[in-house]
Amino acid sequence: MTAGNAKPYRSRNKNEIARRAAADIPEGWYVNLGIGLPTLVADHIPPDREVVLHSENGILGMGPVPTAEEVDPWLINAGKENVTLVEGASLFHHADSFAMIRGGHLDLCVLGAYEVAQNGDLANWTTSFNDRVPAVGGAMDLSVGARNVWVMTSHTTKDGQPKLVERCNYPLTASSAVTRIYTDLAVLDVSPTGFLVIDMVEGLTREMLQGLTAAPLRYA
Amino acid sequence: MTAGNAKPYRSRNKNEIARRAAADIPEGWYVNLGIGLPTLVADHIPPDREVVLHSENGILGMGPVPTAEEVDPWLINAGKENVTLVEGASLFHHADSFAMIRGGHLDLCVLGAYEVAQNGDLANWTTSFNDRVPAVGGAMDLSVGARNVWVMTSHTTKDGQPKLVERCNYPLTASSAVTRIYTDLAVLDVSPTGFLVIDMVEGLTREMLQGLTAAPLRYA
Amino acid sequence: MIDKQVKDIAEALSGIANGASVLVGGFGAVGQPNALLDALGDSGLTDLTVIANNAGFEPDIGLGRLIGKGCVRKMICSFPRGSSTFDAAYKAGRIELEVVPQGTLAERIRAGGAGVPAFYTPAAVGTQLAEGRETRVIDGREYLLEYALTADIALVEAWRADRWGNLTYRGSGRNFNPIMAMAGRLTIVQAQHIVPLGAIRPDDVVTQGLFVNRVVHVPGGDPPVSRVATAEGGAK
Amino acid sequence: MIDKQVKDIAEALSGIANGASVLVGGFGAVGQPNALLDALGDSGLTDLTVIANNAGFEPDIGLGRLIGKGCVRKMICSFPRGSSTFDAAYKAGRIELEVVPQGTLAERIRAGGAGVPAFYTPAAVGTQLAEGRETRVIDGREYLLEYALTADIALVEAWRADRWGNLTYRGSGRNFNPIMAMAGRLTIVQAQHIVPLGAIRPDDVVTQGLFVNRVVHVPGGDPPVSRVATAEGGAK
Repeated sequence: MTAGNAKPYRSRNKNEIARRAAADIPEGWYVNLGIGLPTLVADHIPPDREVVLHSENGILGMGPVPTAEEVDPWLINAGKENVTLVEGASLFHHADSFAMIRGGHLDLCVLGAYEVAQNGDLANWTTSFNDRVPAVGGAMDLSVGARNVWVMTSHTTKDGQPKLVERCNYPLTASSAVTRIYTDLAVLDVSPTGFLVIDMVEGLTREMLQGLTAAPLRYA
Repeated sequence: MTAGNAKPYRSRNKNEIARRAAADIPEGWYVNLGIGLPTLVADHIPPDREVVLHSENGILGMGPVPTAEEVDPWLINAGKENVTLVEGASLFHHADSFAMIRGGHLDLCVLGAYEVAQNGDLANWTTSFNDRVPAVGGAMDLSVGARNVWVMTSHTTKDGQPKLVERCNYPLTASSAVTRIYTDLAVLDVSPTGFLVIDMVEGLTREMLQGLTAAPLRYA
Repeated sequence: MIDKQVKDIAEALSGIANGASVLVGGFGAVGQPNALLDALGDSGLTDLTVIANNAGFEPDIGLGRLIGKGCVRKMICSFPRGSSTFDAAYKAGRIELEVVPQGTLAERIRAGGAGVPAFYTPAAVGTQLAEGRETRVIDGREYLLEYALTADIALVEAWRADRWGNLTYRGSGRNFNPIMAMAGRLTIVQAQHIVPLGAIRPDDVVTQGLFVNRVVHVPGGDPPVSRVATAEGGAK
Repeated sequence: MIDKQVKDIAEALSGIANGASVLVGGFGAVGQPNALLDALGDSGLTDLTVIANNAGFEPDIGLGRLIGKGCVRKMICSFPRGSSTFDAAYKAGRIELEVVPQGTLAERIRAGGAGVPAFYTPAAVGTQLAEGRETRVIDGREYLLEYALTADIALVEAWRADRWGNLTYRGSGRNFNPIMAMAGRLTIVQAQHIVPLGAIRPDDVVTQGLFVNRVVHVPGGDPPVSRVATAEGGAK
């Protein structure tokens, strides 16, 4: 990118996207944070707001990342990272854990995405029908089970291709699942009439955002 | 019955039937004892033989009937009677309890019966299609789930009608479920070719037993 | 701060409408949410569908009272015996009955809570309870299709509860309570003891707070004793 | 006297045949029955079908080693990433793979243990994992038919075990272990601690002994630590 193309806006970095999403989680919600970027949301939930974090492998009530002294090697999250428990936490097996997910008992899951379509279709598990090794984890269960499904993602791929599209090209994780999207540029709802922009970063114009999005945008 | 018809044999009483059945339960079996007559089996398991007793309402490892001093009002069996726990006992919920039953993890259930057919069909939940109040409890789950299904019953009804029949007249609890029958007169296997008498009470003849049974008998 | 405890039974039961479906925990006298049921019976609500293992026992207590007061239009249960109020209502044609095998009832409720809309079971195949219904042969054995059960309300009795709604049960008081807590759209708990958050260790939580909406403190005491050993060693 | 404890790993694994199906507990490094898997990898068995969440991690340990030694013909799992031995075998076409959504995998195993031969789930509907498969619309929503999973063998890691085979787990070590214990026709447990009968309180038993066939004492120590907080408050 040459100096002449300097952007008139600053994209949100990962922690800023996470903070923006965290700000929208009401007290008392039961929330599953997907592997990778969504995990960062945990660090940005206001300390005076009780939000209960769920992990697929049988934990409800995860706390902050442990220090070297407090680490319990027997306690990991779905991303296989060591975690802590807060007061009120509980432990259970995988079938009970996915009963919570599939049964609609989680208020929210936050997932990453390769693509999100304007009808809420989500593609986040494989980028081709002949991937290196197909691996799906819990994404299909989470995206059909949680009451709200939020996506955290960069607005475009590294080479500038839009990830918000009219129709997904990659294999689907779930149909009509995503309810809201947090990107480095904007926050969008998936409405019955397509993408609805809730807010966007300062300095970004509607035209610029539309240019980086492969589906029509409306504004709240 | 007149004096001239005095029987040349003595029928087993309830506790004798229970003792006869208990003697056949191998050490280490997981056993559910149905409400009523089958419950008596627990009192006759030899004290040096570990048999683990299951109750549908979430108990594995029931012990003897409590004394007034040791009774725990919070602990009842499927017959709604107060029970005790032995060392090694565990408590769980109804879905887990019937997962044990339906999943084939019980070695044995012992049930009462109105009728047993020579192919193992069991009728034990209602004696008419217009019963006072239909009520089935756990009998249908137990009789299709346990690896062995034994019936304890009087050989005939109070008015002398056979309960072991070619084909059940009463509504079925389960098809081809019963594997063995303990009556006041005999012990019978349900074999691929019908009822097979294992033993019978002293003084009873094959002709007498056949006369009290509405299906052909063979002898082991 | 999350705090699911409500101040009294009236608040615990607020918002229940005529015609609601209600899951009721308990088996025998143990684990019955009788304080909630008694108040529901006095509420004047009508046309309730109640899903429970039994149809109550004592006419003045709990489910028996709820039925006696005419609140219940339909019972879904496995063993509706021993309830004089149910017997009377059933014989008079004032109450509908759906009899379900106990294990099928438990699994339908668990399925409801777990987001599984239907499943197959070997129980009741070939019986009058399966007449006219859909079956399927899988690996050579015939199974019956059963649908999940959920309800507008679940009424649960617990031993300990914390402000998140985490629960434990005592003795055989678990029975249907944990799975009903999962399957209720509004799950209301009467708890013998309210304990501080963290007092129930993570391994010991039986029902997680995410299944629970309201908790009311009801230190109700012990259920009645039904059977003790006689001096001769048998049971009375 | 019931005593499910066996003297060593060789006895624990005796009788497993080529071509057996094997459920393997664990999620990440926690709750993996690695001592059993290592010995199985050295056994020379072939054509195993392994059902597990992952396909192993370290090439010399546990499931990674079992695959590396060429014992496994097919993997059924949700997330076979991070295993160099699996990657190599998969790319070389030496191993079959069935990818199953994690919650469907858990429910299929639980169904297998619970005697439910098949059920419906919303997961994977409309995706390539559902292509050509049977679906059913229930109350206006489309669901996929899924069949139960059972296996010849289940390998489980537990924290405490008694001679009846009652088990507890530590931390997130429960994961798939309790449901796999239910679904194995021969369930073999490696336990960190053997405790006297009665030491595990009735309320605390997570896996009941009736699901367990053999227990071997393997005081294996802690799993490796993967992430701790840095001085700056983030994670490494």
